[in-house]
Amino acid sequence: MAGTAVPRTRTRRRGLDPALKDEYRAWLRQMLLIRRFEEKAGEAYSLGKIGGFCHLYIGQEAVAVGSLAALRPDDYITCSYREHGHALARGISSRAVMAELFGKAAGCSGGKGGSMHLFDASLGFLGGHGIVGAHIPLSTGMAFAIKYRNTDQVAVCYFGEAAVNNGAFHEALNMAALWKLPAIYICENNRYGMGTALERASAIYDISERACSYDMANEVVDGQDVLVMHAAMERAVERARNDKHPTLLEVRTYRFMGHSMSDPIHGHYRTREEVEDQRKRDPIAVWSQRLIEEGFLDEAGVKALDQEVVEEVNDAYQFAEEAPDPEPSELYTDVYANP
Amino acid sequence: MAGTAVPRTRTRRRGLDPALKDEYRAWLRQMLLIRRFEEKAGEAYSLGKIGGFCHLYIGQEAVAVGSLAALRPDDYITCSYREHGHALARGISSRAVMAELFGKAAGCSGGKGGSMHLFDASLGFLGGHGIVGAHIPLSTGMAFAIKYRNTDQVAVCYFGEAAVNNGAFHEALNMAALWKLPAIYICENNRYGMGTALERASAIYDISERACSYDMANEVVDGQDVLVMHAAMERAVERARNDKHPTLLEVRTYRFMGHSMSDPIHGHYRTREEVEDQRKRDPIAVWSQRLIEEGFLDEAGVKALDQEVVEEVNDAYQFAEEAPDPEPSELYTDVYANP
Amino acid sequence: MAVVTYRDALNQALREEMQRDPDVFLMGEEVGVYQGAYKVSRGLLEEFGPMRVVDTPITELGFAGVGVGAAMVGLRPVIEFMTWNFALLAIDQLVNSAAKMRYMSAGQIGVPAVFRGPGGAALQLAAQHSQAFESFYAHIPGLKVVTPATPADAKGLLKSAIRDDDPVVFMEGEMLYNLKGEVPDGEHVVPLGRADVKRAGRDVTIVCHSKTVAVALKAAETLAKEEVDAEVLDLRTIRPLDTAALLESVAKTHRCVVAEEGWPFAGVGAQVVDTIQREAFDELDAPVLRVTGADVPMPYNKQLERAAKVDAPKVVAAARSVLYRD
Amino acid sequence: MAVVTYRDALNQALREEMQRDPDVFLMGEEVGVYQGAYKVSRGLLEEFGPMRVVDTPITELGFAGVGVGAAMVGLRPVIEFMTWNFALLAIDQLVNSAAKMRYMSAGQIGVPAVFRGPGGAALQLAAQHSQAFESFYAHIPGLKVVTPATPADAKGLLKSAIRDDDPVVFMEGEMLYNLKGEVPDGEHVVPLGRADVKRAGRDVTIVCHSKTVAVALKAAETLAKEEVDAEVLDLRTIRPLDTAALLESVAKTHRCVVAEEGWPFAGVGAQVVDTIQREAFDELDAPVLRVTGADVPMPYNKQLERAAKVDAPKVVAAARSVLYRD
Ligand SMILES: Cc1ncc(C[n+]2csc(CCOP(=O)(O)OP(=O)(O)O)c2C)c(N)n1
Ligand SMILES: Cc1ncc(C[n+]2csc(CCOP(=O)(O)OP(=O)(O)O)c2C)c(N)n1
Ligand SMILES: [Mg+2]
Ligand SMILES: [Mg+2]
Repeated sequence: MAGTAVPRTRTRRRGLDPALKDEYRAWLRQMLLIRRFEEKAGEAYSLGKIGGFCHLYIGQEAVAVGSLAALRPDDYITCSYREHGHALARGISSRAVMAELFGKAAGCSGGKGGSMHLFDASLGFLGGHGIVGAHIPLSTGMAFAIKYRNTDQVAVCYFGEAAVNNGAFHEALNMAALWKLPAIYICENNRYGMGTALERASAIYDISERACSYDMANEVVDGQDVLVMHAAMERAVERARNDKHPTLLEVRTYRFMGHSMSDPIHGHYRTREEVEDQRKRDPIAVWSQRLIEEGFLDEAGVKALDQEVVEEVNDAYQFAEEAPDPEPSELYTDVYANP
Repeated sequence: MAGTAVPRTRTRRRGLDPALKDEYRAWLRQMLLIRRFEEKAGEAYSLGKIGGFCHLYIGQEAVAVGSLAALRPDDYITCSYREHGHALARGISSRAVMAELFGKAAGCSGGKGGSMHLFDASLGFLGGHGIVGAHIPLSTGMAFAIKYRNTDQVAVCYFGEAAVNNGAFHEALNMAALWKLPAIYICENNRYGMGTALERASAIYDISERACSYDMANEVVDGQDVLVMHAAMERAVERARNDKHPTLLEVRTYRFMGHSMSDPIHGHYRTREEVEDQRKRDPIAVWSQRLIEEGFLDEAGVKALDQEVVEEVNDAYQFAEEAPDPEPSELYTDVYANP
Repeated sequence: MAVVTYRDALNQALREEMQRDPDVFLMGEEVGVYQGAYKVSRGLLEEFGPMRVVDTPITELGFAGVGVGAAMVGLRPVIEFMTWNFALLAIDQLVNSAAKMRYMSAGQIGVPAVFRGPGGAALQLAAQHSQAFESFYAHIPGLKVVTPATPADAKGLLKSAIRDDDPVVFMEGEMLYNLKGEVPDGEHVVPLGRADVKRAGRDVTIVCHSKTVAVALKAAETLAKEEVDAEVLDLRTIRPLDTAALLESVAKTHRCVVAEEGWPFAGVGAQVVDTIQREAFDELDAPVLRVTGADVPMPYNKQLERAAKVDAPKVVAAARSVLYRD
Repeated sequence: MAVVTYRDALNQALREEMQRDPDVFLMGEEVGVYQGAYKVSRGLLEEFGPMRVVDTPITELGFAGVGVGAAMVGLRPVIEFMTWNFALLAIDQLVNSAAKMRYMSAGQIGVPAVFRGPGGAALQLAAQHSQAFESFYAHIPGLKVVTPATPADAKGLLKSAIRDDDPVVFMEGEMLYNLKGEVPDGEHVVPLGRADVKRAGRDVTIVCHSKTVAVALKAAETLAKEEVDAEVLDLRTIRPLDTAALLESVAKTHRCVVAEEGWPFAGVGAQVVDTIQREAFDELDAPVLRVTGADVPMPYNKQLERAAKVDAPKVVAAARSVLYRD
């Protein structure tokens, strides 16, 4: 059934748990870090220090932060090209991510991958993939490997709502459900695939309903509320880790910036008003206000955190700028393990 | 939701309309023709007169006959490689089809296409395609062309239930629903894709439910009853021709023979008992008994029809055998319109 | 003659052909509302409406198949791939449907479709976005492959491709869209299958296409300073290959360098070499050398990327080598 | 040495490697319950169970990606394509994921997967089922391409491919499965990247691989009756190409014919020619000639199909031609 594109959620507002105070603060810090990092990356891009395509995550921070917080270090993560936020939230250092954007040898992909191909094998962070939809089967293969080895890890895959129309999505989800794989598919529905509104590309507007084709558990999640995101993810992780059942989460969110650095924030496909309206539910504001409201933090505390991450990002920037390029001989390495 | 693989139908048994007596007889004749034709083709294959892959349609005759009877001459039809029955039911002569199987110049594809690639442009019969799922977007493109030209034709696509897991199906049905194309997708669910039972390949067993992902009209149809098939098709055609809405029909049927001539009828993947059980609902027996029961025809009449088609098939066989091969120079023609 | 960009030349060709023939339509990702990912289709939605300028979901396999199907019943689709990198997802429809339909149907059903979009590397787009696949499509009987290097050729060849009754793979260059050049006024059509001497010369033939044409011309300038008169032969169409033009040039110069953006193994240049050595063996005074993209996935880092790409110094070096001047 | 079929040699390799290494598994359409579309995996489901012999839906793109993903975290998948014709649907995963992962991650993530299945034409399977795509995959840095022609090579190369840490495209021949030959007892491993002289000779080199090896040997017999002593060089691995072996043979014979099943334009043979003329220009007494499949989609008709295929008389004619005996 065709639904509406207005965010809705099946999860009601939850109470905060005082025991988790440090974690709550950590989420806010991560969201702030991503925001400041992306702003700095945008700046660096404009200065020509970052090249290629650069897709910022501003507006969607609560999705990566809330969901990744529910994972274990040995879980596997794959993302699309819009993955700076996930990389940072997973714990790749801002230095290593920024250096990668600068194409430096100290980058998390040795300067060879760039913005769209961030990797850190030690953190189970398995890319950064540039072909829309293509990493969905990859992640499904990781979930297969988990089942094969009979461990209790989970494999998580992040993709945009436009990827859902692609055949790779369909083929992968069918296999994951058929084989009962510990897979979690997180569709970050930011309502546009480049310049195409969801409604102009998909015959149904409630992405989560696509799960019915695979008899798969599914939820619609408010992606602007990190607590809601985290709770939904915990349920999905539980289902995957313990019951070996996959889940499709449709996370309603919004991209505050253009599709990439070469796309204006508003233009042919969406109005300034729409963007401004959506900005009112800035996930960072939502969460910091909540923490202040409930007495977990005060304004000064938020400021302090912000100051902290600004410094971290400045340090990352300087590190990246000063770091050396890869050796010229690197052009020919890493093509084969055994040439 | 996962369902069951037992045939069910939403259409109740219908009464026969005396005014349609000739049409009813014609359906029976077509089904008999297909049956006898396929038997003969099997024989010719065993004698080495037909080569390559040869997928017989025995057991599924009511699907092609019942559905194609609801179409107009200017509609477009595309099929998989299991399309002898559709070609005959659409009106390609048994001579032209048999000659094609023999690879002769008089074949409907000039001897170049063979069993899997039957074509007759004048009848809107647009192949015979060998890559599972690949013709679903082609047919969708024909439906697009109909909308583009603003005519009231329809585009019909036949495929097996195993094709439904393929990305091409998903991508095509989404576009058809999104753009409201006059398309009819007929999934001939004969319960196996080669040696793989539906339940071992698809996360849900009611294929028709896949339509929900596209907000598309759908029906489960008993494919062993030509009248039920015809009625369901009429509804789908009406929806496409008049309302410009696509439909997915899941037609429950069964393949009485092996997947192709090189596959035994039963073996690793299904038992002799299962096949014998299914043969009890032979679509030809179902329909001839019904016609006899309701007084539209007697046993002798059925025999006479059968005799008629046996003669037609023998003639086709002889024609094909005596027909000349394509000229050797044909190897290099039809590669380009303008080389 | 007006000076226009390669992008606008393509836009003109599309507009003129859509005006001329109501069966021509454009389909692909972002071609409409967004005005084209690279703005090649700017203004077309406004002029021709959403039935003829069709935005698609991200379903390369699906919409390529839709294009083939529409062409099978007589429309003349122009299917845009945002880049040819993504078209790998659709290659089954090009190879197994488009290229074979006429043959399998013994001439009954043709596929008069154009598949177009940018190919090759731009700047720092890394491994998955920087690939030149000419040789894949040129390998396939039933397809034609066109790779214009200048605005005039872009316009003239696209018009021919749209009018052609066979499926045409039309590869543009992302880095060429801003290139300016003179385009003849009025109806300007360049026939498929004809190479073009972009610079005449006597001492060495540099065979090139698409982005390597500018590189070859630059190399020729350098060589001129060394008293070497290079002929720059732009293939323009890869399939059918203009063998006569190739042989004519080599018969004159007796030495040849082939420059292409793609990888070396079984690239377009390998076929050019094969053709020359077979048909003009006795004309050759030196082996034909090739200059290709480095045989590695494209790195993101700017320095490494530069080292991976074909450039004028590499072509000059190869030319010196076939002239035994190194 | 036991005499076994090519099919059984492959089966032995799979079985032995699955016994040796619990990380090796087989996945594809009909590999399990059905025992393999061509029975290559006969008995494996029974021995190793459904977690290691995995039947898939008809989703080439999807299960190829699953294989790549599983390999990224250290398993060693053997992904069977029922034929390489269908693998076009999955080529994005081979080219954009498997081939590039190690590079994009600067060596952190490898893809130790084998993609295997039959390629080329069998008998009268017509245009969509009769294609030889070696040159597509060999074009791609990051992939290896292996094409065994005999049972011994089939076994020994498959074992090497499975043990290799890079993604390997392993192309079998549907028409070869019943071919019998001696296979060494015990552990038999053939290294990747090494060509093999299947018949030594002095007068002309016939370069071949996969199905054309038998054709070349037959041609060599005919030539022997004409006092021409042909060397038959089986490439075995297309990428990396054994250039040293090629050059060594040509340095001896000074004449060369390349036979391959696929289409001519930018085929494997074009690369072989390019390599030889570049590296051994002065050794050549005649241009290298190629014998390829006809440059058309494969027709169904038996006579036309026969005419389209490479056969011994065509190879003999080419050999005579490079010996200037025609
Ligand atoms: C197969 C493929 N087609 C096209 C593209 C070009 N492209 C890159 S991102 C994008 C839009 C994707 O939108 P969505 O999936 O919603 O993710 P978002 O960018 O909104 O995060 C497109 C069309 C691509 N990378 N891959
Ligand atoms: C993409 C692709 N993969 C595999 C095959 C081989 N193959 C041919 S038919 C078939 C089974 C198809 O089953 P289904 O769709 O149910 O149709 P049916 O044969 O039952 O009519 C397979 C696997 C193919 N032709 N194309
Ligand atoms: Mg989006
Ligand atoms: Mg079936």
